[in-house]
Amino acid sequence: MNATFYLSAAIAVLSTVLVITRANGVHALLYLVVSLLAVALVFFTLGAPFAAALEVIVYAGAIMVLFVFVVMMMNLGDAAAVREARWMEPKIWVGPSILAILLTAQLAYMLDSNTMSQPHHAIVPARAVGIAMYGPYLLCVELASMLLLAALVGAYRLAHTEHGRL
Amino acid sequence: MTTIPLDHVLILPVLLFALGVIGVLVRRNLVFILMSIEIMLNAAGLMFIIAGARWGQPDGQVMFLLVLTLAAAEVSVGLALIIRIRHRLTTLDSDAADLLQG
Amino acid sequence: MIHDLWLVPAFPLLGAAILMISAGRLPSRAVALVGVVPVAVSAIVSAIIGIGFMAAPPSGHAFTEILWRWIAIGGFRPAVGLYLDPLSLVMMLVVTIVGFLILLYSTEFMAGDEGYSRFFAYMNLFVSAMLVLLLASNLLFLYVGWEGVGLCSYLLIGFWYQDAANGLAARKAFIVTRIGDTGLMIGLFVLFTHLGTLDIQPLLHRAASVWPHGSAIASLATALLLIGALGKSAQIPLQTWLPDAMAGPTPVSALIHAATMVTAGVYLIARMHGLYMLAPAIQMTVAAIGAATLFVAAFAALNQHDIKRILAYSTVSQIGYMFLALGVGAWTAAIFHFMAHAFFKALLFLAAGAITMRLEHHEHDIFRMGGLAKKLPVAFWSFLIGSASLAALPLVTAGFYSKEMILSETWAHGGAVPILWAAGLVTAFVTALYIFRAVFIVFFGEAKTPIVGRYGIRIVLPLAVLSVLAVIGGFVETPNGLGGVTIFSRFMGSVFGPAPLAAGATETALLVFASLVSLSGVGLAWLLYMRPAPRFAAWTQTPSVVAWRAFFLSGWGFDVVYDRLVVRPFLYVVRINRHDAIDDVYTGIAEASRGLHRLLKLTQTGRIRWYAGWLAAGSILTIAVAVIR
Amino acid sequence: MMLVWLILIPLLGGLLAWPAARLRAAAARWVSLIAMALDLLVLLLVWLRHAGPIEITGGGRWIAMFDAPWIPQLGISLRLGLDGLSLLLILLTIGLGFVSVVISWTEIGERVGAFHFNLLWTIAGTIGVFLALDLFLFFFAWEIMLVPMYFLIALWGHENRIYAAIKFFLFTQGSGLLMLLAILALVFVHQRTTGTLTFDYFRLLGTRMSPSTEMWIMLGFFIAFIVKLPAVPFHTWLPDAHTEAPTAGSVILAGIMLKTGAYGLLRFVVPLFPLAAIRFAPIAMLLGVIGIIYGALLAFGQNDLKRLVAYSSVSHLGFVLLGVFAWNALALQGAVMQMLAHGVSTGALFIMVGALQERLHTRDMRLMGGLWANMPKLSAIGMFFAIASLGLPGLGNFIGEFLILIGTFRVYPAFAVVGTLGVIAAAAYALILVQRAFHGPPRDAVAAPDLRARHLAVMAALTVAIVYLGVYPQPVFDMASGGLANLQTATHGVLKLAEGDPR
Repeated sequence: MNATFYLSAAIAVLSTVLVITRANGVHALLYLVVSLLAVALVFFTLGAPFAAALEVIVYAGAIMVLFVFVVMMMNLGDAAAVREARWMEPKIWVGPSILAILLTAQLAYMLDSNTMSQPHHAIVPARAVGIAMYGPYLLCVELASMLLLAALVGAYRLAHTEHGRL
Repeated sequence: MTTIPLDHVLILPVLLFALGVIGVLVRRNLVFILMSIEIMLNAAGLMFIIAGARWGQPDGQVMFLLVLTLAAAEVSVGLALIIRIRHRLTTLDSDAADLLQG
Repeated sequence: MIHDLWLVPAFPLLGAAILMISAGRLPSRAVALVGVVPVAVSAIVSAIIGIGFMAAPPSGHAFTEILWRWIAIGGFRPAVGLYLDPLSLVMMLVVTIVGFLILLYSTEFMAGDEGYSRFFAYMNLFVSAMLVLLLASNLLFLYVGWEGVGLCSYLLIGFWYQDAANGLAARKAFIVTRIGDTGLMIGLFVLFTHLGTLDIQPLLHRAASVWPHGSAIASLATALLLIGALGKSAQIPLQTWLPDAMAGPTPVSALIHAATMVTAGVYLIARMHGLYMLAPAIQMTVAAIGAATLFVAAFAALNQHDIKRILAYSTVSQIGYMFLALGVGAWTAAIFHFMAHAFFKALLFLAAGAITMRLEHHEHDIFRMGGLAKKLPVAFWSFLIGSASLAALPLVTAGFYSKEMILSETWAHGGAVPILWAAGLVTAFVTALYIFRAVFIVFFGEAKTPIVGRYGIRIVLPLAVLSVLAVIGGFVETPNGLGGVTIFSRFMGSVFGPAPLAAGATETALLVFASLVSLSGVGLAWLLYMRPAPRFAAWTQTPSVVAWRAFFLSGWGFDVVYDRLVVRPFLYVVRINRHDAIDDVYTGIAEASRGLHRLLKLTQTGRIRWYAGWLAAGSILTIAVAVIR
Repeated sequence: MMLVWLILIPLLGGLLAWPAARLRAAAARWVSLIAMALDLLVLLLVWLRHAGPIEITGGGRWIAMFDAPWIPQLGISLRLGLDGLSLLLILLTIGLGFVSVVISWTEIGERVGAFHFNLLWTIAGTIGVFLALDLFLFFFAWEIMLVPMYFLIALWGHENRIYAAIKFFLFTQGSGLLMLLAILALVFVHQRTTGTLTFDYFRLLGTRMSPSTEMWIMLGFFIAFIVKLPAVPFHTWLPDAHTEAPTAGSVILAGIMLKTGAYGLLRFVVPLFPLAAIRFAPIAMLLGVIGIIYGALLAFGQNDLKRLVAYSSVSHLGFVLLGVFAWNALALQGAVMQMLAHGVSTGALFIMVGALQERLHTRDMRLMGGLWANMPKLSAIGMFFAIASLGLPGLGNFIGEFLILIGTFRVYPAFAVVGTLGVIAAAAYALILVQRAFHGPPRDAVAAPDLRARHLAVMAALTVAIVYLGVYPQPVFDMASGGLANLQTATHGVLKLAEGDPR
């Protein structure tokens, strides 16, 4: 189980690095899918099979498909890829990298200073999640549904084309 | 179940999140920025799952679900905006969309 | 009748009000009527009151009438009240009678002027204000008249407003006198603060009982009053406005700037003489200023070209005599000279006006006149009589007796170093010289400017009456050697105390000496200007003499000095601060915030990544703070 | 209740005038005129029919008093009081209100209804300020007065009106904020010592506090009021506001609104903080003296006629500041008189400038000169008020200035002397006004009709007023003395403690 975790974690990190460095949109998306699947595997190793399933279905499945559609609709061809590559000149990486390293260092420092007790890992079944969702978190679920509805309407309105007038 | 030290587990979302940040700041293409945001959201979700697993409670997964819905909503609206911007500015360069300049 | 005293200033005020409200819509005959009759009535009422006063003097030789309570706040209770004693009676009579004559003269002199109605409105207002000044029982009410006459003086100097130079002269007159007025006002503060009243008579009594002789506070108060008097009476150092004030119509110069208003300072000091006796140092200053002024102004008069400016400097000089008299305690002599001066100087001005009005283009330059004795006999004889009186020709002129009284009392007072007396004497010589210089140049020699028009009765009558007064006005008070008439000083005795007795033999000697000085002045004038020797003409053209003449012509350069020291710095300050430096502070604050806004605006690039980067940096910083704590 | 009507009538009149203008423009004007007349009637009724003074413990005697709860939880009530001081100032307000309505008859041609609404609301606010005896209510009225004034300048002003209006608003609003803070501080200090939360003027009188606290709170009030007065160095909004405001706005602004600052100093600053005020008096009087001289110098340098008059206001109100802090009967009476006389004379000068602007379409004196030839009536009246403004004896301004100076002389002779020198500078600027506008060679370009009957009537009334104030001022003093006694009783006990004070 440990090996699975480390392996999938390494894949997740590696594929994510590839996502943010690719010039071609479709390639990046595919790496992102890989990253998400690896994270789903991590979920599984952490005893959250339900979340792992959702990760695969919703994230890697639905959301990424949406991305793929849009990227294809944009028709980002080779020219776009060349331009992307040009935009990614080396010096542009410096600032963000420093920020990211700082962030990581801070979090690592926190982890180091807080001696965590050995985890008590247990599988949390889907049933327990469902009971929690429709019990104490009912209001959050309702809010989430409202959010999705708003996003639906908003996306429709924004992307709606009225005969060439956008 | 597993005996992975919590420190090791927690490093993963941190790294993912940091990579997302780099992505947002480095890429000029709006689609990539959106993808990087997805990475960051996913990292946050992972953090919830880890916390939930640590205490053996379902709350972490509930939160992950909420993050998931948030990501879905965000992506749909974000992509719609990207389409719109692409039509309006004929580019996906985020630096070109600087109409808010003071 | 004495209870109707308020009518005296009220009539001219009424006349002024009618003329102002009618706003120039009355026909000129009506204007003349409304302009002259109130002052005539005032003169008649004054005369009746005067006769009544002399026939049956009220108790204490003074009469007070409170018209209404003006202000009453705590202990500060100045009333609008009138006070009549021999001093104010004499002044009132002179003002109303001379005023009436000058107004009568003006009805013809000013005929056809577009501001005819305005002129009489201002003149009536002036007469009223002057009477208020003279009759006020209270220093604050006196101050109303004091400023009132100043205002009228301003209005009348600038009467022909379309010429900007007249406006400048008017403003100069008002502001210079106001500098003096400010001193007077502060003097009132001092008096009220220390004596608790501004009613003149109680104030004088209280001062005499509270302040010791020569006390500092008395000196301060009298010095401040003196500043007021200097401004109004055009004495050094505030004399510069009077020559410029000649920009006004000639009757104005006659009434305001010769006979009445400019002697207000003399009146003030005479009225407050009780205070001055408590401050001998200041009283000595009065004498010194008077002596300096009469000397300076006489030399300035000697070098003028403009006939009115000669008379103006002459007025300054003659008021200097009055100040000299006041300074040496010869109160009666000062008032006597005031009266004589009012007659002969008004006469001189009116005669000068009578000359200029007949000359083409209203010529004022004496060197462009000449030979007028035959052509304008009326003007000639009246000017000659006035000049004689001014030059103090012995025996037959009012000026002789009044000036004689001043000189002899100055001598009596002078002590070891009779420098004041010497100044008076030298000036008497110069006075005779400068006025007869004018007489000889204007009336003799060859004619240079054609004459036009003719005189009506309203010109001739005032000249005649004033000529008579300029001669007989002096017979009310003569030296011991010449009959020893003392009507005037006995009448004034209730105000100023008994007249000092002059030593008989010395007095007679001085009398003869002074007469000779006057006559020799006339004689020198005759020599220099009637039979000008070529050597004299050549001498006047030598460079140093030309420079001195220019210096005297400019009135000893006072104007230049004031211009450099006061006017220009003032204008400079005003000019550099026209836009209000303090506002720059607020504009600066506004500019600074605008600059800050521009700076902050730079951060609003509109680029998402830029914002995201700062967001990330800020978050990291926040986390850092949380982590490190 | 009558006191409430004093404020309500202009408010209601304003509400009525706005829709009335939809019928006819003249209707709004008549409504305003009637409202002013009614207000005057109410004031006279209150004054003449009051049955003996109302005695307030520690607060003196009042002609009329009104008290009703408003927000009792916070100790705020609708407390209005009328004494001699407020009566005189309200009389001035209503009088100049009349004048402003009349002179706007032809000058204001657009949005007439809104104009009269704002005019009447400003007047109502001002009356409220003069009546309010609850500090919260006072602040409320203070704000009501400012906002319509802002609109008067911003909507009906001249070329640079927006700048001027914003400047006016920022200054007055900033000072208002300071006053609010000071009011709250005072109220809380009072609450801490006595345990009751109240905004009532009489209960706040004599609040015990440490000298430094007293000084700070006093300074808050002081600065708020001298911005309004205005005193140097807070005066710079005034010339801009005056220059750009319509004539009626200038009249209200100079004639009445500036007096609210002086009224605040009289009613609140000194009685509420007597010790601090006494300690601070030399600095306040120094500001007053600087204002007198500085305003006069600036007035002399202006080319814009309205700016000249505006700076002369700064100079005149410096006298008021001087008089208030001299705090003796003479100086206080002088300050009241100066307020009234300045209201009348400066109001008249602004009307004169407004009339000139209507005819010549300029206020620049470099383009004038020789107006006397064409407009003798206007010029004569203008000269009369210029001379009144330089303090000619026999007119109201002189009485005010003289009393202030003689009162000041007792306390601080040096300030009185320097202030007196300001009178010379006043002569300089008043006469330069006359010279540059009315005298000098006439220009052909400035041929324009003279004043008409409506303006002449207004000017005649103001002339009578200023002559009356100068010649027979005693009724005014008698009236004011009641109010001033109220103020002085409040400070009497404290001032006795202040050692060696010669008041």
